[in-house]
Amino acid sequence: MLSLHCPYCGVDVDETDLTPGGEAHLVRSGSGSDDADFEAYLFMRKNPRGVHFERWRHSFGCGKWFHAARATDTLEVFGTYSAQTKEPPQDVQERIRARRPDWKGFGKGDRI
Amino acid sequence: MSDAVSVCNGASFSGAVQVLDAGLCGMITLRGDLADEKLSAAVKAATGMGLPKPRRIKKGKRGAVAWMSPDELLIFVDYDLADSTVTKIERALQGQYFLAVNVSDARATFALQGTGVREVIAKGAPVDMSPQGLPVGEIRRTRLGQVAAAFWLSDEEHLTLVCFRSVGSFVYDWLCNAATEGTLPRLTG
Amino acid sequence: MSARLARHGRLIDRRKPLQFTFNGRHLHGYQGDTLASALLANGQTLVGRSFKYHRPRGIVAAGPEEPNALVGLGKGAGFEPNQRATTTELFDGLIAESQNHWPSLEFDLGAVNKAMARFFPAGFYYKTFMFPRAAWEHLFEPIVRGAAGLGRVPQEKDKDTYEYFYHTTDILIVGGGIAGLQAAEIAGKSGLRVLLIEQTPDWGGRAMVDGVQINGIGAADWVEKALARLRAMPNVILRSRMMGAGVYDHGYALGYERLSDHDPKIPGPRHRLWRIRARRIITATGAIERPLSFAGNDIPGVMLAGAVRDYLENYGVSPGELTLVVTNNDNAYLSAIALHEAGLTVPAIIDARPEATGALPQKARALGLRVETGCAIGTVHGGKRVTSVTLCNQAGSGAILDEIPCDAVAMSGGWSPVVHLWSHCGGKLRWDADQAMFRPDPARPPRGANGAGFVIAAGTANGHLAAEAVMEDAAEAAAAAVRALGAKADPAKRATARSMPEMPILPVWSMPANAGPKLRMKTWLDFQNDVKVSDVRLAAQEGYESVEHTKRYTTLGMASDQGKLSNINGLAVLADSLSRDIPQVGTTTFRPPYHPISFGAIAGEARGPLFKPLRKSPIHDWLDANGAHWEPVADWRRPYCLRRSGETVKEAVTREILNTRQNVGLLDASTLGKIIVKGPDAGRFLDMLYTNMMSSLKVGRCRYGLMCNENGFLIDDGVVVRLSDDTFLCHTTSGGSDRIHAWMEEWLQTEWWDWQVYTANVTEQFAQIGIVGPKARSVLEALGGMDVSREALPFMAFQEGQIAGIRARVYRISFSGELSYEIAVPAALGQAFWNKALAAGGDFGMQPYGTEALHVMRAEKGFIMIGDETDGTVIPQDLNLGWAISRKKDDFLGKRAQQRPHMVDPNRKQLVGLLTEDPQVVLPDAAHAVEGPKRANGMENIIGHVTSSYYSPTLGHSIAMALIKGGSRRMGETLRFPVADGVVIRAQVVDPVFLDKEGERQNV
Amino acid sequence: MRRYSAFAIAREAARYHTGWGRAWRNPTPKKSYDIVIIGAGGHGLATAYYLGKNHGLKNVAVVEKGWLGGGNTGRNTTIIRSNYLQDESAAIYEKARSLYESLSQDLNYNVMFSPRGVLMLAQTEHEIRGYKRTEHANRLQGVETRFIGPKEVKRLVPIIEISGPRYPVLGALWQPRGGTARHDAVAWGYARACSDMGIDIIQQCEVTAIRQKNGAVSGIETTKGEISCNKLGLVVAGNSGVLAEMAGFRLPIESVALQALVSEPIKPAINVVVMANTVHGYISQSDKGELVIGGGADGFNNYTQRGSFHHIEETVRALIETFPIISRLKMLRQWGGIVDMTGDRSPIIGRTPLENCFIDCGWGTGGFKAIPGSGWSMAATMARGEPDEFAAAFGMERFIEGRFIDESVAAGVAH
Repeated sequence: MLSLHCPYCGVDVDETDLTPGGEAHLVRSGSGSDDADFEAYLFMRKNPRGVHFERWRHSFGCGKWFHAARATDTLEVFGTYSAQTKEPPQDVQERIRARRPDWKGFGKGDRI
Repeated sequence: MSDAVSVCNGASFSGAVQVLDAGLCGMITLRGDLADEKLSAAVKAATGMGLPKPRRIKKGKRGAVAWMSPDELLIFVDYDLADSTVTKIERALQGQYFLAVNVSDARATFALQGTGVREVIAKGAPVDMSPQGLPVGEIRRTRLGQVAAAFWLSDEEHLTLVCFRSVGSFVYDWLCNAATEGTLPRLTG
Repeated sequence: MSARLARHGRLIDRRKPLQFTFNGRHLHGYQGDTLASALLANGQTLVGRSFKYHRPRGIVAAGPEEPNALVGLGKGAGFEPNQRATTTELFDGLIAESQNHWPSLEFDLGAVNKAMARFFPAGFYYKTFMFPRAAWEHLFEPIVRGAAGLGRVPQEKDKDTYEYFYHTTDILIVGGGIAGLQAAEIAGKSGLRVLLIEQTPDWGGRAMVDGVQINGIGAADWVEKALARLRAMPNVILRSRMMGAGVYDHGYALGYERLSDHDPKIPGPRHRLWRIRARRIITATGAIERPLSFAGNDIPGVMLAGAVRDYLENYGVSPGELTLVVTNNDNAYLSAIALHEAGLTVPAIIDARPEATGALPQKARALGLRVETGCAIGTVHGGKRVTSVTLCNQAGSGAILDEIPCDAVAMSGGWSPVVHLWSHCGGKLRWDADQAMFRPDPARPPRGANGAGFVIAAGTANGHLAAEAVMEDAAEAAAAAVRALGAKADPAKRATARSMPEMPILPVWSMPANAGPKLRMKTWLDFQNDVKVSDVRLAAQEGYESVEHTKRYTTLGMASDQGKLSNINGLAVLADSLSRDIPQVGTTTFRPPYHPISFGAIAGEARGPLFKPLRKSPIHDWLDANGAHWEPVADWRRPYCLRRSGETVKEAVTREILNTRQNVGLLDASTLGKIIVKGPDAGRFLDMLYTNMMSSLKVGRCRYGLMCNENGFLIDDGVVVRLSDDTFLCHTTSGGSDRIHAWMEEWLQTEWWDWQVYTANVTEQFAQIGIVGPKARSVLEALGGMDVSREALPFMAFQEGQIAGIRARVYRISFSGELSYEIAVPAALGQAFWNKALAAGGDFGMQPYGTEALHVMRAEKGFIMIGDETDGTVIPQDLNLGWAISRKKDDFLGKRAQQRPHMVDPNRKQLVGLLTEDPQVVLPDAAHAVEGPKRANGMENIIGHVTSSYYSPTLGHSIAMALIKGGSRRMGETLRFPVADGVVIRAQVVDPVFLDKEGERQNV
Repeated sequence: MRRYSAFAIAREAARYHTGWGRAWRNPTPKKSYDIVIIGAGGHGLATAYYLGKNHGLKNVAVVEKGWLGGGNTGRNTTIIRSNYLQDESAAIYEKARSLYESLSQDLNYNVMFSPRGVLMLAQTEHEIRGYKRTEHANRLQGVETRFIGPKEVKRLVPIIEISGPRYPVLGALWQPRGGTARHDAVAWGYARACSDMGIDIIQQCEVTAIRQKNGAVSGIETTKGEISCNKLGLVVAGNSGVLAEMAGFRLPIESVALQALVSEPIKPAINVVVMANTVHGYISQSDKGELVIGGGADGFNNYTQRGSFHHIEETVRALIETFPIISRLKMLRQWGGIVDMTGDRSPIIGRTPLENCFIDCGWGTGGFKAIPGSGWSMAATMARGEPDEFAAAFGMERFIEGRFIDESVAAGVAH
């Protein structure tokens, strides 16, 4: 039973008040995109055993989407932040580096 | 408007605490830039009150204003004044980017009274219901049992709860069950 | 024979006798007894039968670790199987029955399995029952399954209630023994919020039974004082009869509070499941004593030495007159001394250690007790009761030195800390070879949301067995928890304890050390599941080497005590069999709950009327009172039809359709979703959301729109209304209102966050009522207040104003093909409007209708229904809805997906109409069409299926729609629908619009 | 290998069972194999077994980082059924189900296949339509199912509440030859039979890298040394994404926790498998007497084998409403497993972007029932180097084409 901090309401919220929304920072492939990009956009999800960035909605609260940086192997949460960002904020990235020195960095180390 | 009926038609229950259908209540959802002075001025003009801080509900003579999200307020007025208040706000904000809409009929409102209102809610809401977790004057949007709800305490013995109208009778039954005499665990020593 | 003593029994109140029955026998006990202590007090040593061999079983333990004394409790709606007698508090009128035997506990026919035990080793069933093939299914499995299970199945519906309780605390302390109390005091003084829970009704744990002194006074007195101090702290909450059931991620813990099990007359919920969120959890859960592994250790009368002491001190009950003690540690001497001091006979203390020189053995010797060191039990003799034991050398293989008569055996193989809660969420253990125990490894605790360890083990649960160390460790644990939360604590202000010093334990995993196969086959590890030392050795021998393999192959630790007594002994035997060390073998995973918890508590209050919220429209009660035959639609209920008395459902539907087509019908459409979309970019936004162009819609007009997901599949449809320049009202399906509103917000917040659009879900603000049929306009005119003429309110337009004195929006839209208006009024006035409409419509033959009439009428018109014609894999093009897909737009959700190869395949399934050869035959819903010969794999070649099928009373023949491969090229073809073995219905492919193709009826 | 039989047990009983040999060998890995399968769960072992049995390929190793059968094979609710809607699914699941019928005899290991029947309850009009659609499809696909009415449901499951106030039972889809099997025994039986054919099962051997040469797989590096091979099969439910990354490609898969629980054992109460999709719960009774209950899956990526408790609550709540007598029974144990979810919730079997590397994954919440069919098909696919008749539809390329095999279509979920 996760508890995540809603960056908008400023309270820690039980998982049952939230809706998970999958991988964060996806770039939409719309009209005109090629087949491979479009397939990747729809289906090719990062599925790391470790640091992961994902979307959540505070659906029973303020209704806002936010992002969480979380470890999938321990469920540790490195931070939550606005969904209206292209990449995780610096302080969150620094916290991850401090906790996981082997983390390759946002968008790095994704071999494919 | 004598034909207008609230969802439980004024029902009440006396148990460990009192549960009342609080009747029809005017409610307006206002979405917009809460930092915008014109918006706060419009709210002030319509209700006589300034904007609440995040998670707070501010009460005045003519109603109340609650913070619902970074771009949303819920304004409480008399049921019969909801439409005219929307009009007032719309006029004041003409040309601005905002949304004001009457949601009075989409809601059911319940009043809980007595020692133990916190414990009744704690049976169903994943919220720290202690005074430090939910101070008087703070509104919390969350779930109660299996449905969405918002509630706040105006003092230690008075709690108001708002939910969607379609589940109003379910919530009333839920509250009465939770408030059954002799079933509240004491939250002190 | 076990019996009640004249003295002792600190927990029972001899002034309050209680009556109860066991297997119909009337017995009595005292207030404060457990069922187990009361049974022993009545000389009831035999309490049950084991799972596999139906061997006689007696009480072994005094707590939740008890594997044998499981009973059926209560009767009727209050009956509950598999209750531990050891955790059941006695109450007046309690009814208990033993389990797993026939015809009786004393004489059990199933016990023939015992004689066959040699043929039933671990996993024997994997090796046999295979031939002939049918025999397993028809002969063996029914026998195996018939014999399975322990308790009886309840026959009646549970009448009790249950509930949840959410609680947030800084520190949760599990266990109200002296460690828990000590920790609570230290933590409580910091001012942080503390919740201390204890699974039994009594505080103090084992300290009183063990004669511990705290701060110079007896443990009982100190506990009373500590409780008084804690109760005076406003920040500390104490709850007894509440077990720490499980520890979960991010500091979540379950507390299982039993409110009326000890007295069913108490009103209110029976159990309360606490959902605790704690920043730190201290597990002060104590330890469980291990049995010793010797032949016959399962015979009734063989008990844990600590339990013997518990029954004696707490309940004034002796397990026997002649109680032999067998041990590998000093602690069990406490039991021998207590028995002796209570005036009972201890014929011998058999100590496996070569010598016993500690204070306790010395005291025992001084009391004149016979102490045999370096010795073991060879075999326990007895059937349903211990009669004697043979003495042998521990180092040998069982040669008999002496036979000692006795009627009870108190055994102790050492103590294992209760590490379950520590382990549930990933806390790791380390093997302490000196104390022969797994204990929490503080370097590898379960980690919480912030990465820090959030569980701290304290006292005995942390591997400290001496009371002195327990109290010190508990104080340190509390101080560590407090400091981790940024508050101040002073562990120096702790209470100190004093107990009898104990010499080191000698790990003994087999007694005697070199016991041969014969003895090993009689040496039990898991008493309930009948797993013996020989079984674990067999598993190892056959290659089931992993501890998980061994557990699953032998069922060791899979009984309802979850291996609380058997696991360590079992894996020691496994390690020995594999010539490995115990830590190399490791433990199985600890899973919640610590001890079984009721399904009732897990479900909470949500049962019966509170099971699941039912959404009700403003007209719900009227419909309910007027013949509604309900059907669930998402979380709503909508009337399938409104039956008049004497009418069948089918007749009602036919009447409703014909009346609506001929006169006028009234429909509650309030459940339709309604979402306001407003802002400078609202048009642009809706152009992305819908397949058609919405930005070009004129103010005051309505347009039917389709929504797809990014996979191109149709997800919702409905009418969009342009209320003003920058404001749209989007109607969704009944099931779609919340989903589509969330969908809109998702795109606005996470993709186009710079677009200026606000949304609001106003579904429930309005009652929406359809007035449908040729006379609809007349009804509205009769209601009065608005010009609803063809000119003032043409098809696909809307007006705002007053109708019958109620403010309303009137949309002229049609889902039936008839002249039709939908009127939205404030929900609080919905019933009032409905009543007025009914009154005004009376003259025009108006009748309300339900969803089935709605469905048939839309099918007659060939309109699709989300959920019928769509199933999550259908794109608009499949449904001939290409006209609703804008070609002018560069992009919309789903556009790109619809360009993929499979989506443009001309052989996709496409919507067609069907007319059966015999017009009176209605195709079954979802019937499949086949074509040509069977495929190579033997399957028929399926080319599509029926999506909607009805008998149309309007047309007087059946109609159907279907999705058929390449359907649009098949007009006029006759398709085969094999609907049952040998029954084929033939139908011709036609245009799906069956009625009024030109739309004249709705345009009047 | 000694054959198992009642006679063998009787003979061994005379010498206190000291004569039984190992069920499977514990070999040291060879330097090289024709084929290496990663993952000694049910699917991996079945693949190896049918490589040997059907294709005569016995120079095969199955490497496993933990102990065989220790993943989802050992932690599922053991339901076997094949009443799927889509032709492709019905074909492979029915193949699996029919292999289960004689698996005990085939392996000489009693896997306790119990065709007690599977009921899928219809509790809304929509669900009736969905199940009737499946019934029609199944009849034409040669899968024996039948839509039955509430009275027959009650006859099959006397403890069911037919007329619950919220969701009455309106009927059910009944597959009489569906059922359960003993999950551990399936893994052990395959392992024993593989070992007997000379196939090496190497436990406690974690793969640390996948070696490639000229765009094709050449071997693996493991904690027990390097092993070269001509063909590699990845059959590692719950870890597919991690292995795929080692092999240099991505999968349309996310890993989430799925939970299950058992009650304390009681005397026989429910003789069939019941699935109630509207209220999200399914239940059967094990041969030991425990009620085995499947819960929901989390909606977020997770490798911890622990799920969130509210799924358990929702499931138990629904089951009490459907089977009121279980209210006073108790939950004995709950656990979680990690399942691979694909974009259409159907599995992937076939080739990968890496030459000679094959994959079998994405079985989601339904992998156990597919084990024999999956192994059969994967073995044929690996032996031939191209998808066999069952695997043909389940290739990864379907996602780029938009050609899904979506079974949720008939699940009664309102779309």
